[in-house]
Amino acid sequence: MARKISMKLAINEAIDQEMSRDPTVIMMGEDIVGGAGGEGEKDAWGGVLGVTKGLYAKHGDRLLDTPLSESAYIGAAIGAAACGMRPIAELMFIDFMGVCFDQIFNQAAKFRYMFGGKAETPVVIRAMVGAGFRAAAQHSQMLTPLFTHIPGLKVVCPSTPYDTKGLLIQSIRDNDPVIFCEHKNLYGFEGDVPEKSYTVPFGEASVVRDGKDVSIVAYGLMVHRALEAAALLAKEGIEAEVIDLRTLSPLDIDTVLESVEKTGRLVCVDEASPRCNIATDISAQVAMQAFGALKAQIEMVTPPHVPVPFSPALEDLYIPGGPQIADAARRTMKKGKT
Amino acid sequence: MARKISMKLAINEAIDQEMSRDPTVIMMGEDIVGGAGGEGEKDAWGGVLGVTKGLYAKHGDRLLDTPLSESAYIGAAIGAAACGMRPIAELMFIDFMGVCFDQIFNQAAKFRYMFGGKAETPVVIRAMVGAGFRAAAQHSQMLTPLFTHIPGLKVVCPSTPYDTKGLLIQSIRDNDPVIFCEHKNLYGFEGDVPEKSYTVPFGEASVVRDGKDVSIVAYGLMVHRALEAAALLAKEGIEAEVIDLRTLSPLDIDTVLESVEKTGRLVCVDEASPRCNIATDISAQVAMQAFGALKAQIEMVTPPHVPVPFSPALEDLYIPGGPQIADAARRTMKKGKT
Amino acid sequence: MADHPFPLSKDELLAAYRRMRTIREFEERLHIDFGRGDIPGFVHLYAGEEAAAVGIMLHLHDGDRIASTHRGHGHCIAKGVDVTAMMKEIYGKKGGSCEGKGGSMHIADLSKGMMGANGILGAGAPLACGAALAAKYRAKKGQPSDVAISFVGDGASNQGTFLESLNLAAVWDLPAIFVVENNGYAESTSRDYGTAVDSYVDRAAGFGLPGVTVDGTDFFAVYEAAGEVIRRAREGGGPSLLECKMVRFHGHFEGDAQTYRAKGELEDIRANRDCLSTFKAAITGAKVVTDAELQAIDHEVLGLIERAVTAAKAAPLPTAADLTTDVYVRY
Amino acid sequence: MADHPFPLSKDELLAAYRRMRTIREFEERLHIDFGRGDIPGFVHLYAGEEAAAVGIMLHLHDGDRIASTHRGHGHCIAKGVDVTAMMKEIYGKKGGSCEGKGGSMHIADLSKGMMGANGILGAGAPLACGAALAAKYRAKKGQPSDVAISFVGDGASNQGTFLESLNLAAVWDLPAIFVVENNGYAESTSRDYGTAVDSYVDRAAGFGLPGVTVDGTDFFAVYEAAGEVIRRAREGGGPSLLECKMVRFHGHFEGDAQTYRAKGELEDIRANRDCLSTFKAAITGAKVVTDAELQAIDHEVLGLIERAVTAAKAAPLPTAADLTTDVYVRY
Ligand SMILES: Cc1ncc(C[n+]2csc(CCOP(=O)(O)OP(=O)(O)O)c2C)c(N)n1
Ligand SMILES: Cc1ncc(C[n+]2csc(CCOP(=O)(O)OP(=O)(O)O)c2C)c(N)n1
Ligand SMILES: [Mg+2]
Ligand SMILES: [Mg+2]
Repeated sequence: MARKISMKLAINEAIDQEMSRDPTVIMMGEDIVGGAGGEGEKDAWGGVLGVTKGLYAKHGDRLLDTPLSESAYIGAAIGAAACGMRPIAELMFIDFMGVCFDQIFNQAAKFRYMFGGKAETPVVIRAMVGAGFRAAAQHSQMLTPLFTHIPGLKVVCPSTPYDTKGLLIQSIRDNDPVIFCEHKNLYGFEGDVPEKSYTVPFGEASVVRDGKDVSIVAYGLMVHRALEAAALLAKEGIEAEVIDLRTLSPLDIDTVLESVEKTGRLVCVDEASPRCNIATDISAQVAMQAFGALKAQIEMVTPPHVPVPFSPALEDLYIPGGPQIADAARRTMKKGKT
Repeated sequence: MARKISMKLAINEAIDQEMSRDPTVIMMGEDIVGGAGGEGEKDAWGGVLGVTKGLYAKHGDRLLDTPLSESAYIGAAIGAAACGMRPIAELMFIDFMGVCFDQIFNQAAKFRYMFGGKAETPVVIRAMVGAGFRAAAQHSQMLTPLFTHIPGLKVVCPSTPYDTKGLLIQSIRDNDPVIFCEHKNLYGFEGDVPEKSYTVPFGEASVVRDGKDVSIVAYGLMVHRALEAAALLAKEGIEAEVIDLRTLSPLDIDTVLESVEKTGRLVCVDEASPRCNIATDISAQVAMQAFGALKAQIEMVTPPHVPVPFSPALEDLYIPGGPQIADAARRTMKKGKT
Repeated sequence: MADHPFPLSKDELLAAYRRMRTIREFEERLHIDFGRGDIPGFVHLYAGEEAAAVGIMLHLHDGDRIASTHRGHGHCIAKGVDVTAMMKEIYGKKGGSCEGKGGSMHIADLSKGMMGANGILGAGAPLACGAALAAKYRAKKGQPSDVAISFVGDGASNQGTFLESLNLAAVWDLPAIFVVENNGYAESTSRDYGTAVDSYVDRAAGFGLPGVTVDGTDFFAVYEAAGEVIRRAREGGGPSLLECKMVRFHGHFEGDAQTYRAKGELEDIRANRDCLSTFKAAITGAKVVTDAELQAIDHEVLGLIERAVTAAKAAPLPTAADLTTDVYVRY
Repeated sequence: MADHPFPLSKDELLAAYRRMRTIREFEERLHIDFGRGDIPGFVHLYAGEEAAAVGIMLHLHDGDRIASTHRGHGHCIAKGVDVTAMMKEIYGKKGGSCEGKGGSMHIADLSKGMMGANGILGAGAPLACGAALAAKYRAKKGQPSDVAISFVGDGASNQGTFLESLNLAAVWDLPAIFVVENNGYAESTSRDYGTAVDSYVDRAAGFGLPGVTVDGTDFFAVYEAAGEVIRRAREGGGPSLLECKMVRFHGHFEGDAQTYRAKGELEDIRANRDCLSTFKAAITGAKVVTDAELQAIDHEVLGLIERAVTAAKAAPLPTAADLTTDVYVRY
């Protein structure tokens, strides 16, 4: 377990291993190979940020470049999934969901239920999420709540290379449609990743830091900000427990409830816009199911209810940071019973 | 104020009066006139359920039938709005948002902010929402949370003919994009509606029943179910306060907070799927801002996390009913301080 | 197939007739029962369009896939979906094709290659591309492959999803066929208003696809044209578009007063463009089959539909326990 | 416009040159400054494609609207957006076209009829339809109307949104023009792979639209063809499609190693398909303008860009107070 690789390589390796293991796994997306139809290098891009680089050399025509028609090719991945394949479709940026959402939420998500349990749709839709890339309002959104809202979809958003590999392999093997959200600002983040194939199960949050005073719940990039906050708080003698949700649907609310039973205080962090998001979802479930354990108000830390601004000066203010999360924890620590 | 009309007619009248008042108001949608290009009656449909019937006779070519291309014509409405018109676009069923969401959430919603305050997009998108019509999984969704999540969009969902007329006129006059959600099972619902033109402001919830014991928050059809629940509870001596949110974005959280300060107990009702919905949003905001006032757990009443089933036997179980809401109120009444 | 002018044997002709008649009876019966208030929800009838579904589907086997539309009953029956299960589904009962969860607009039977009716216009086209892609991967080298067929109405042919799919199918050279069922109307709007091109052959050419237009009320015309494009797709010749010009006998959905139609239009199409009458006249005229043989089939079909309705009415309703199955509900 | 073979006066030719040169310098300067790490985010350069933007936009006035793409700088400059405000925007500064909130991919200036660059492929097409619709309502009877132009890349021409818009514009008979900027690539993917038709004229015909293809590196060819389709649209003759075949001098975005290109391709297009050189050779060759006159313009443009960069670097950053303005944030 000594090998450290980036999240980007963890994704590449997961796809590679599953394609080697299972001939029904195929992959499609814009420039995921690169150079199609041209006179230069094939495999010229390996995806817009090089995540799938090299897979074409190994798996050939099981990776397909697509026209710029997300509805058609995401829908084709879904159709192929309903016909025995296990396609991985790359939606370059999650922000592009607006041109193909029907295929995801009215088709893939509903087949199993709407057809009375007589269909399965084992498709994975990989997409980059999140801000911090100076990519502005249409290439920086989180949007996880939009998918989490939809029954029939599973939604994954890992924070470490280890989880990324294990959850992606699980996603490919899962029989329901999975939206696999990759934070673009974590692609370079390195961590221990076993070379062998393994899965991380859905619906199991991980407690990434133990603490007795306050529970901080987060996912994706925000897990790292929460850990930053915990470090700040520790200097003041406040021990924060940090929970990484890992999968947003299915959701492991039990781990959150247990933590709140212990700490009595909750801070929910979400990089998504504040209304109807994951933070409100967790907060509400706790206020319903563990109200008795709460010693003080629940705090939520999110960006303001505005589009993602371009200017780095504004974008840095937009994204919730460690100090802000620590402040929220202090606010809830100051109030209520002790 | 003695005149009683249906919600359907209230919509028709609001559009009619605004088209008469302001020449920049235009309207477009599939079959909103009906009979285009054919040899039979013009104005044959007036929309799929006849809501816009008769408007063509009065306003002629300011109502436009469209090809079955939601991205193109909803986008055209948005483009026209950015160029000085005040278009009303009908998206027949909100469920069709998946084929045109980009134009709504990446274009209309973001123009004003993304262009540094130098653009306005006064467009109204009207759509039918909700279950109970035996219209199955792709024609019965609520989906209000998906729009409420997006900064830059305003989201309206009225429960009475009076509010419908006033809020629709307000929507047409508003300078931001508005998603105007009409519950198809309320179209026939009648109520007092003044003939003259009037507006109902955004961001003002209405307390439709006073009560001191528990606050029930709802919108759309669920307001009527909440009132049913309140009537059941009244028989047991429990006085529920029922709040109709009316607009989901902007949201009048103050009225909710005041009510909870008084009653100490909260039930949030939502016809949308349970994850990341309006109920979680209200619950979380209350747990953050009025925690001290809460005497017991917050309860949420929603459908289960499944697509809307077709069979009337299942659909009736799917939609939250008065008795279920009353049960939730009783649960929170039983717990906590008194 | 010898001593008569048709490309099918007598048995095949009778089978084709039985299928078209089954669709017709199924739909006419729904029309009546809907009028009586027995049937919930939106119901779009395929009556009048039978020759297209059957003329095409006779070339297919269960491994071939179709993606259908909101007007899907005819495609289902032609593709071999069980009529009783369909009727139960439309009544919202247990034992329906989708256990009552789908309804008229969502009947599917993957085991028969029927990927689902669809409530979203144009949505079947990408799905069919995916089915065709799967068929391509599955195909043995040098052997004909399975095909996938996407049905779309004249109105829905203006959906971006459908248009993108034409391009995708051509780019990936898929064994896919796009059938435009042009019945002249999208709800109350005429085809000529909503679709800005006279010929679907031109639309197809705009995406590098061969296109062909046939009289969709002429079973034999459909059968031959479909045979050609399907054969080409199976043999690696790529996708095509097939336009069937047809008529619908009922309203857009049940309850439609159809005032957008020209005066006398309905009477006229019923009298002069009934694909079943045309087919009957052709095969009895050529003395390949007798009226009596067809009447016997009519009789059997009537019985089949009657039994399906009886079974549907008698079938149990789904219960609370069914509400949360077939989906991942833990949250 | 008399004693020379061009459809523009000498002053107009010089103005056209100035505009193209301004775009070129703007882009080349961004290329350098991006390489230095001065510029945040995604930047897509228009260098090499100037003749198209300028050849078209010379026919427009501020009341005409354009909807642009991710590669929008050239369209902005050609439509008259202030270069210094653009530069500030790209640097994320106050006083930028969008006060720093939009960035390179979202520059807009409604007062100049520029409806916005767009980060979503194909998304501008419906918006342009809307602008054209507004123009149609606004037009005085018997007077030429304003027009709206949608730009789209060869890759994005396969987006459903764009394809639906072709049909909608034809159905509503809008004063809209769809310009396909065919530079041979969508990111690293060649046009011929992604677009399943050889000629955009055929694609247009599939939607009942007249189409025309020109060499987009030939300013005069663009100018004339654009003049024709724009005149037709103004006079009520409806929408058209105009394909400009062109080349991009830089990578898809800054940072692209361009290994998908053929060997020697970049050198070749820079040497033989530079629209600015072609234009220069034509007008100096015909002795309508002198090299010295052009050099004077070059010099002025260099100064302009230099001042824009200096101003952009000096401009203040937006602050916390700006984060929540220009949107309804109460919730
Ligand atoms: C995306 C979408 N838009 C609109 C509708 C509503 N709708 C259902 S059927 C229909 C008309 C379809 O016309 P056509 O494609 O010609 O098929 P036909 O009904 O004639 O068979 C419309 C507008 C829908 N179901 N989905
Ligand atoms: C809907 C959508 N899909 C994908 C992308 C990512 N993307 C940005 S530019 C581009 C290539 C565009 O190619 P083309 O349309 O030919 O324009 P060019 O870059 O050549 O000017 C892609 C795939 C996007 N921005 N929007
Ligand atoms: Mg039709
Ligand atoms: Mg290109």
